[in-house]
Amino acid sequence: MLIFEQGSQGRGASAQRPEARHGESGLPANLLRKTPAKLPEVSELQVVRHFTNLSRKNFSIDTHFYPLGSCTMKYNPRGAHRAASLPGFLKRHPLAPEAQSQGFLACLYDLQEILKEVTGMAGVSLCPMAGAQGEFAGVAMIRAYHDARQDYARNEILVPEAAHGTNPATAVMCGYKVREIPVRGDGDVDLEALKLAVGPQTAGIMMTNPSTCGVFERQIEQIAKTVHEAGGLLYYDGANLNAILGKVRPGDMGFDVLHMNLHKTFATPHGGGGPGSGPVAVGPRLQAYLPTPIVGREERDGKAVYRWLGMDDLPQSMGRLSAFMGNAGILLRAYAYALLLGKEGMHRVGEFSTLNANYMAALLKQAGFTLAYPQRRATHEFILTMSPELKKFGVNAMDFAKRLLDYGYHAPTTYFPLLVPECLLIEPTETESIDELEGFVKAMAQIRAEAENSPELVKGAPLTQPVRRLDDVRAARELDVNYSFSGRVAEA
Amino acid sequence: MLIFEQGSQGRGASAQRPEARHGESGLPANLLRKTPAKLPEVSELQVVRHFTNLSRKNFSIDTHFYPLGSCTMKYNPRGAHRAASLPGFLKRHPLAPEAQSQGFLACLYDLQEILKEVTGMAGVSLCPMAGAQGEFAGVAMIRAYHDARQDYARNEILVPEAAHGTNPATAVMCGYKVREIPVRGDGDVDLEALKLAVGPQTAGIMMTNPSTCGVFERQIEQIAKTVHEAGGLLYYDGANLNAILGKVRPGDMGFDVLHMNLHKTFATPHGGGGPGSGPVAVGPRLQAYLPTPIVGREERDGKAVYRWLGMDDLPQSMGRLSAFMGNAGILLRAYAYALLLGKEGMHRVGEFSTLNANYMAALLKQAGFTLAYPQRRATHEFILTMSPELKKFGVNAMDFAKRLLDYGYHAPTTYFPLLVPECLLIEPTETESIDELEGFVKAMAQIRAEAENSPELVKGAPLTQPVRRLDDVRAARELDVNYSFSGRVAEA
Amino acid sequence: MPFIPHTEHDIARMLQTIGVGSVNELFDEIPVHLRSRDLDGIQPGLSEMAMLRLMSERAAQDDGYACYIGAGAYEHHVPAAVWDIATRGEFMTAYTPYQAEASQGTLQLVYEFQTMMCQLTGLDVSNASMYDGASALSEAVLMAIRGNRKSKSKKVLVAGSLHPNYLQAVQSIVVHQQITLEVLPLQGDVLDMAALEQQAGQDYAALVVPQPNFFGRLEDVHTLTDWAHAQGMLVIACVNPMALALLSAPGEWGQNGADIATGEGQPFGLPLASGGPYFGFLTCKEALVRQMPGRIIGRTVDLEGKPGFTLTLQAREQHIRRSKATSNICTNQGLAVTAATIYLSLLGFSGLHQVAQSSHLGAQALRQRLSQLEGLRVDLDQPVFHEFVVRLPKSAQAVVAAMAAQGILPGLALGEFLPGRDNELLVCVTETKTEQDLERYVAVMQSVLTEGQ
Amino acid sequence: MPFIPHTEHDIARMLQTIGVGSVNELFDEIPVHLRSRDLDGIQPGLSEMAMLRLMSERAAQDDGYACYIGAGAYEHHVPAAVWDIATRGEFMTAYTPYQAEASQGTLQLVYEFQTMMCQLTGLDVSNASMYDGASALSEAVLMAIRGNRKSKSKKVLVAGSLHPNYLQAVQSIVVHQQITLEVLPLQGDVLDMAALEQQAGQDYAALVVPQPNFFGRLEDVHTLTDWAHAQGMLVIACVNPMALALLSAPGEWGQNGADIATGEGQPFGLPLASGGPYFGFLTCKEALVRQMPGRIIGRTVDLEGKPGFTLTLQAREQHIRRSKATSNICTNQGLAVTAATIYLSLLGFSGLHQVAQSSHLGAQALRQRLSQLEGLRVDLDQPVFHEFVVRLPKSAQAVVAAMAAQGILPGLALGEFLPGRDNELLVCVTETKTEQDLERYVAVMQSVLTEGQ
Ligand SMILES: Cc1ncc(COP(=O)(O)O)c(C=O)c1O
Ligand SMILES: Cc1ncc(COP(=O)(O)O)c(C=O)c1O
Repeated sequence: MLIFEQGSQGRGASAQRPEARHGESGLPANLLRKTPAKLPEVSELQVVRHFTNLSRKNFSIDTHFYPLGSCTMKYNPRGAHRAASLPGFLKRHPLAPEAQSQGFLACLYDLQEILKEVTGMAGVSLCPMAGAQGEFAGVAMIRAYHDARQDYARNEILVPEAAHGTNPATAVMCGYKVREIPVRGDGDVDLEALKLAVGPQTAGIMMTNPSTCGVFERQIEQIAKTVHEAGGLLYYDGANLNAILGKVRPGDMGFDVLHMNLHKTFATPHGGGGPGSGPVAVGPRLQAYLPTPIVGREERDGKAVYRWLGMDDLPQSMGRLSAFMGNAGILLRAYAYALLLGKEGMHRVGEFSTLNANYMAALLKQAGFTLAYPQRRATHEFILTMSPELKKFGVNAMDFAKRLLDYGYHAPTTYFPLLVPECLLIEPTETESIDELEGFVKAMAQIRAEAENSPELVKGAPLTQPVRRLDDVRAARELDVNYSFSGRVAEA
Repeated sequence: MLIFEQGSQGRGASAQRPEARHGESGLPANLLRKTPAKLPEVSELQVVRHFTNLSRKNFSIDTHFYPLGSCTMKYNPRGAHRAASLPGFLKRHPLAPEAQSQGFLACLYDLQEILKEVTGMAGVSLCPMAGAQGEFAGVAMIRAYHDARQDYARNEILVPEAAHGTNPATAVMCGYKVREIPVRGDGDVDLEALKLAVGPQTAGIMMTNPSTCGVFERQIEQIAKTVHEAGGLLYYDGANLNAILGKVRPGDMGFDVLHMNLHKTFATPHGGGGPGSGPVAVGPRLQAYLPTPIVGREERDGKAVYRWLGMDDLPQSMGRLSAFMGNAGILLRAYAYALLLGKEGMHRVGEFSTLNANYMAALLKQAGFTLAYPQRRATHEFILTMSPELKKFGVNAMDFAKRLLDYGYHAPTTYFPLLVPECLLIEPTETESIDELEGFVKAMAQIRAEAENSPELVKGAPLTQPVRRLDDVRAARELDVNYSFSGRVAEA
Repeated sequence: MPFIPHTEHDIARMLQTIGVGSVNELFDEIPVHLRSRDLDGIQPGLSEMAMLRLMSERAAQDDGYACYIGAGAYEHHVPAAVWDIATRGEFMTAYTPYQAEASQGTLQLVYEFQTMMCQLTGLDVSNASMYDGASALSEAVLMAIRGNRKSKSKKVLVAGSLHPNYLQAVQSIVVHQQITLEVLPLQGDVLDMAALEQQAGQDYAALVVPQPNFFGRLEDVHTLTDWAHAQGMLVIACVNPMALALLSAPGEWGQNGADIATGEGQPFGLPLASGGPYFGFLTCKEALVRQMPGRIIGRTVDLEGKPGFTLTLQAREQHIRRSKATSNICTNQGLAVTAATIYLSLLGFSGLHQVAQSSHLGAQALRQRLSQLEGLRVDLDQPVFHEFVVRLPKSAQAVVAAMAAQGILPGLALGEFLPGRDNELLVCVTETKTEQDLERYVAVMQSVLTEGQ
Repeated sequence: MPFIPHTEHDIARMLQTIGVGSVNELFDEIPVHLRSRDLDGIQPGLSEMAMLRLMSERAAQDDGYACYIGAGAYEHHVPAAVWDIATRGEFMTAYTPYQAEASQGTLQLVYEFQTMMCQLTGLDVSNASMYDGASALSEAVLMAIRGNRKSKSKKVLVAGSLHPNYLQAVQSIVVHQQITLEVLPLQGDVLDMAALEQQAGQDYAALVVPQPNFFGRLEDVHTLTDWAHAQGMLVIACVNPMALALLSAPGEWGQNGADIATGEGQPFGLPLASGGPYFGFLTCKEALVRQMPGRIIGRTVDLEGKPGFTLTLQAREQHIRRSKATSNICTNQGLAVTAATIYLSLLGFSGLHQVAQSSHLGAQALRQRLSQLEGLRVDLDQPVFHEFVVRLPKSAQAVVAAMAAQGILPGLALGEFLPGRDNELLVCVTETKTEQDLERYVAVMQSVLTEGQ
């Protein structure tokens, strides 16, 4: 039942109404609202119960193993959440004077330094509010770089075909054309094709490494050389940084600019869709173009003093990306996480996420499943192709995904990357124990047996969720995105 | 799966381990522990996931309508919980000096005053940690009173047969014999029987009013007179105070001492079994015997100063009931709730809890159910007897209760009070809306139809819970109250 | 190993199954010379206890001020229930609801949110959120340019009374698509209508109208909307959603209503928290729905005909359309929306009205009192929502510093944003400020002003 | 109407169905002259915002001290996950699990708790909790008297080193059943073994042994246990459960182990919070299970043979046995137990060991350093767990007040509890205190001592 269907005219959570204040309104009549908005009219208990019960219809890390490839659904430490929720942080106004902000600024400064260290880059800006905004900032910096050199001919961004959709979409938002580079059968970029593609029109290339194929791009140095020699720059999409954290640094691989997804690698909760945070890091060539604000540190009378660096300090900056300082609370969580891990902990992230993925891949292979890149090491994630199962049993990757829900496992990422047919992209993360990994593999094997013996069961899955499979076509055709209040009753 | 079945030797939530401290242990070898305790060895994520998922197997106010009679399962305001969780309150040591405790003491003092006002009593002690401990304190004060008058012959406490089990059990803990007084067919005490029962051996009577029959004891003044004339005192079990809050005060009815269940009437959460809080309030005759500590208030230099009153201040006190100040955090929640309700809000509690109960009773009657006291007003709760259903369909009160779970309603209290056969004691509370009340009645009517058409369905309920009906006999016979670690696997 | 559950025994078993001798061997596809050395710039790990101690000390440093700064982020009371529920693991630690059947909680909630935002703004369609108010406005501008069928222009008119940070953000976000923002001049802190007339007849895709504007003042939205529509422009309303409890909904502006409404959702249950996470909202008329960036949740039925919720119109989004998507946005501000939806359910329209009214009256009262202090100048004639400009007899920054020393952050020193306005302070009052608070503000202001004399 | 959802329309409909004209009519069975007038002593209701403002101001008054008081309530780090999970609505707002099928979460959790407490104390059976350490000890005494088959005595021996508040509470709770507590004298803050021998041959039901005792000191539990058993007494161990990570479990005491173990569960994840809610734990040997007060959860199967959990041995409890019950307890401290169970799961035995060890070593370090200050006397030879007595050259209360003025609550002034010990301070150190904290403590103590000179 929708919250709108529970109300009664005049009902309300009256403890939430402020004490009445008397006085004369100074608002001109013609600017006043004419019709009240139909918001819920419900009691506080109804609100609490409704949303508590809604939450119970979700899968989440806190309740289920959630091996959603490319999303790094690892444990989100409650301690980091607690730290970011300290009253002093929650109450601080984004425009509070610097003198009254030294605690907050110190955290941000330290985080900048940590991110520089783990990426091997020269400068960091914490502003971008998600991965995609980080990509935008990064590509905009590439443009600013070429523009500053009056190299206006560069109008193309290269993107391997396995790339995430945000890469090409970002390039376009930055005014570039997108050229896709094919990926070879072993998951690496087709270097020859790349060599043919680069030229004076090349602004840069956007790459994920490990790629979304779940393998490490072995020719990264040649790629860097190729693109750099053509005058382009290399953008690193950090969505998969978890695989290599503490093991190899994008800066050392030759990347000029990158973003990190703190809501992946730095364990900040994804909140059912967001918020995230996508800081950008750059090599020396792009430092002048970083988005503002950034936190600077000075010594005054032997004491560290932190201050905002804005457009005055960074006149070549690619600009501002938000009204204030991006997703500050997420940055605090990421900083807390970094403090908890420390130097030793960073290495382990890459090591154990990789160990878990390789173990699962090995078990699934033993169980008869088909790895998309069987000759390669898995990174923190790997791909199964369900084409054999589709051929043999008529059961596809989506059917397996839905049936997994009935077994109490969130589905892996389905049908991404696009170049592997019937693919399941599986990312266990380092925070899951061997028991969960084995449980998942067992469930997959059982579903395979079901697919063989009773394929309709699998094709009809899920059976145990709040709803059965939903009619997406109808959702798009008979668009219902806004409750009509015309009295129809939903029984969700 | 039990938490013990998920571990692996050497695993742990290592962020929870304090930094190592060096130094030499000063503990003598013979006093050291010999065998480590087998506690869980699990990761932080496993802990979070295990207990999050366990919680999801509970019904609760936040998720379900929970009309458990005698338990006042009303909305527990999140604001009150927030108030009690303020860092200044959480960090205060129970033995912190008074000078560093004025904020906390002021809250307790104010709460004492509020409770005096709503009960019409002269003194309050907040010490008792639940209703039963309040009863103990109250009856112990009755004893102290008689003892102080050297009236040692009084060795009997009267208890109406409908009384809650804690009443007779408490009387015995206070060294009294218990004599039960019959209750008439209309739910009121048999006054004639009471008159015959009182005498020089009568220490007092323990009563709930409204009684656990869900009716207001109309002869309360005669009862008070009878007991008082016999030299006994009147104890008021405040479990049902919600029914009359702001409408009639126990002090005005003639009670000498009472406890309140703040976890009922003052909306503090019941926590799946506790904690509660059971402050006692007394008339002038018993004031000297209140349990300690109590908070006192003085003016010093025109400023209010609060301080503990202990045994020095109250040498006749019945004593101390806990190591410190009872369930302080619950007291803060209750105080916050009282602040939110204020003077006007107190009246409404009694009014609307009574309105809801009477409405449900009327609807259930219309639907063909049998009220135990059809000629009486319901108070904040009322009783159905399912004897007709048992006779007609072979389906008893427990079957209805279990089947209600399948409909998403928590069951009413079953088989209490004992004197009504096949009883369901139903208490909706004032915080539920008309929709929930009607939904419950509809479910009851549907179950009745099921009982008629497919009684086995109802007798086999619940069907949708984590488990079916449990074997209580086996639980008591083959006692398993402590996991054996011998390798047996539970699949809970 | 914090957060890593592997025991020695587990590791050995796993390596054996994989068929390698060590964890490091799993990295053998990475050229050896690229592998990281120690991360010397990072400190050893802390226990949760030590981390929280450090963070508490940092947080305490910035704590303890009564805040009268507004300027796009507003201190409203956040009901305790809001975050108690929003931070339940099932909401907080779920991903984007790609598997609809396992995400009905989030999906239904966002559908409810969309409905609430449509109701408040008086428009037909809402998306599931943008990053914040400024980035949402940027997307609104892009949307208007794509969606205006009457104009091929890549130019947009923007009121000069827009928040300067919003202007900067929009600029950086749209500039690479050859879009030009033309900033309209002001007359006494509101749009100069005469200057506007000079733009008549030119081809612009849209007009951006803030309400209330950066100075807390009210624009004549009806006239502006009708004028822009007459010129073939779309109208983008950039509004404080809390103000919509009192002020005309964008859908009610002028004859036909604004086409797109956007703004900062923070006032709805989100703490100030140094600027985020907040969320940008974005609603529009039905005709523009296919230009909408970001996620949209639709109601549909499952294969048994039972209603359910799912992501819809995904063909606008980057994961389907890639370079042809309406935006590159992927992760949005889901949890902030969760909180806002709970907030709006608790407040209802009449609760919201009371909050807005109390804020408005508080601001009225404070500016009234400040106008009586010697040396201060306040324009009492001009209507404001809950924020207003005070002209001080000396540098606003100095006054801020002096009042901060007494525990009050009295407002935003405008000089930091607008050159030449060094003596002006932008002051905000919300329902969280009591009568006594306002009295104290006036007293401290007075003492600070006389001090310097 | 706060928390009351009734609209005018709802009320009218309900009254009509009931068949009365007004809500007041529903109270017509109550004699009119008894009905309440206005509750004039109570203020008008506050909004949640105003209430939280008031409570925040009150809480802030008492905040900001580094606490070295122990004496039965100990500041340990509480992992953030503990209360994030324990306060989930499903745990926090459920009642006692009477309907087992709808309460499997709470029931399984308590079964796990019982197992953990049995493991820690080395005994066979645990109940689901008592109110607190002191009331749990009272019940242990009652239990021992009922359960000792060798003795008909209603007398119990209690070590004089027991927490004085515990002694008082036990006294008030057991006195009405004609039970006598005989307090054994001390010799240098531990039981005087010689005095003990004088009780030999007398009939007592039980001996109560605290470990560590009130002064942080360790009793010779093995000798005491064997002595008491030889006399036909039961042994009740009253222990700090955190200390059990280092110290002998009650089940390991002497030849046969203590019979009953009890104590305060607060160190396991519960904030100091002015004394509660905490919980008392109670475990015993299997033979005594039917004397156990309070709830016990058992594992069983459902009608399909699936394992499940339920309240068991209810025939001991008041709701079944009424006047013949083992205790009157009904509501216990469920949520505190929930927190403790999560705490123990997070810490595990080795985590607990580290916390206990760090606390112990911190106390060792502080008392070492304090012993070097002029004028202080500390007995370094005697083993302590994490708490120790310091003899000051002046009134402990005065030192407490002076150190409090510098933000440190340095310990408990013993004179408040024990007449004649006005110059003694009981100091506790836990893992929450860093090296720097201890240095600061010593420095402030020194400055306070010299000040007075
Ligand atoms: C490979 C890759 N790149 C980019 C992104 C975009 O990041 P965000 O969702 O934070 O905008 C994602 C996230 O799904 C991703 O997996
Ligand atoms: C009528 C009655 N009296 C007493 C009690 C005992 O209160 P508590 O459980 O707080 O000890 C109860 C609680 O169930 C009750 O319903």
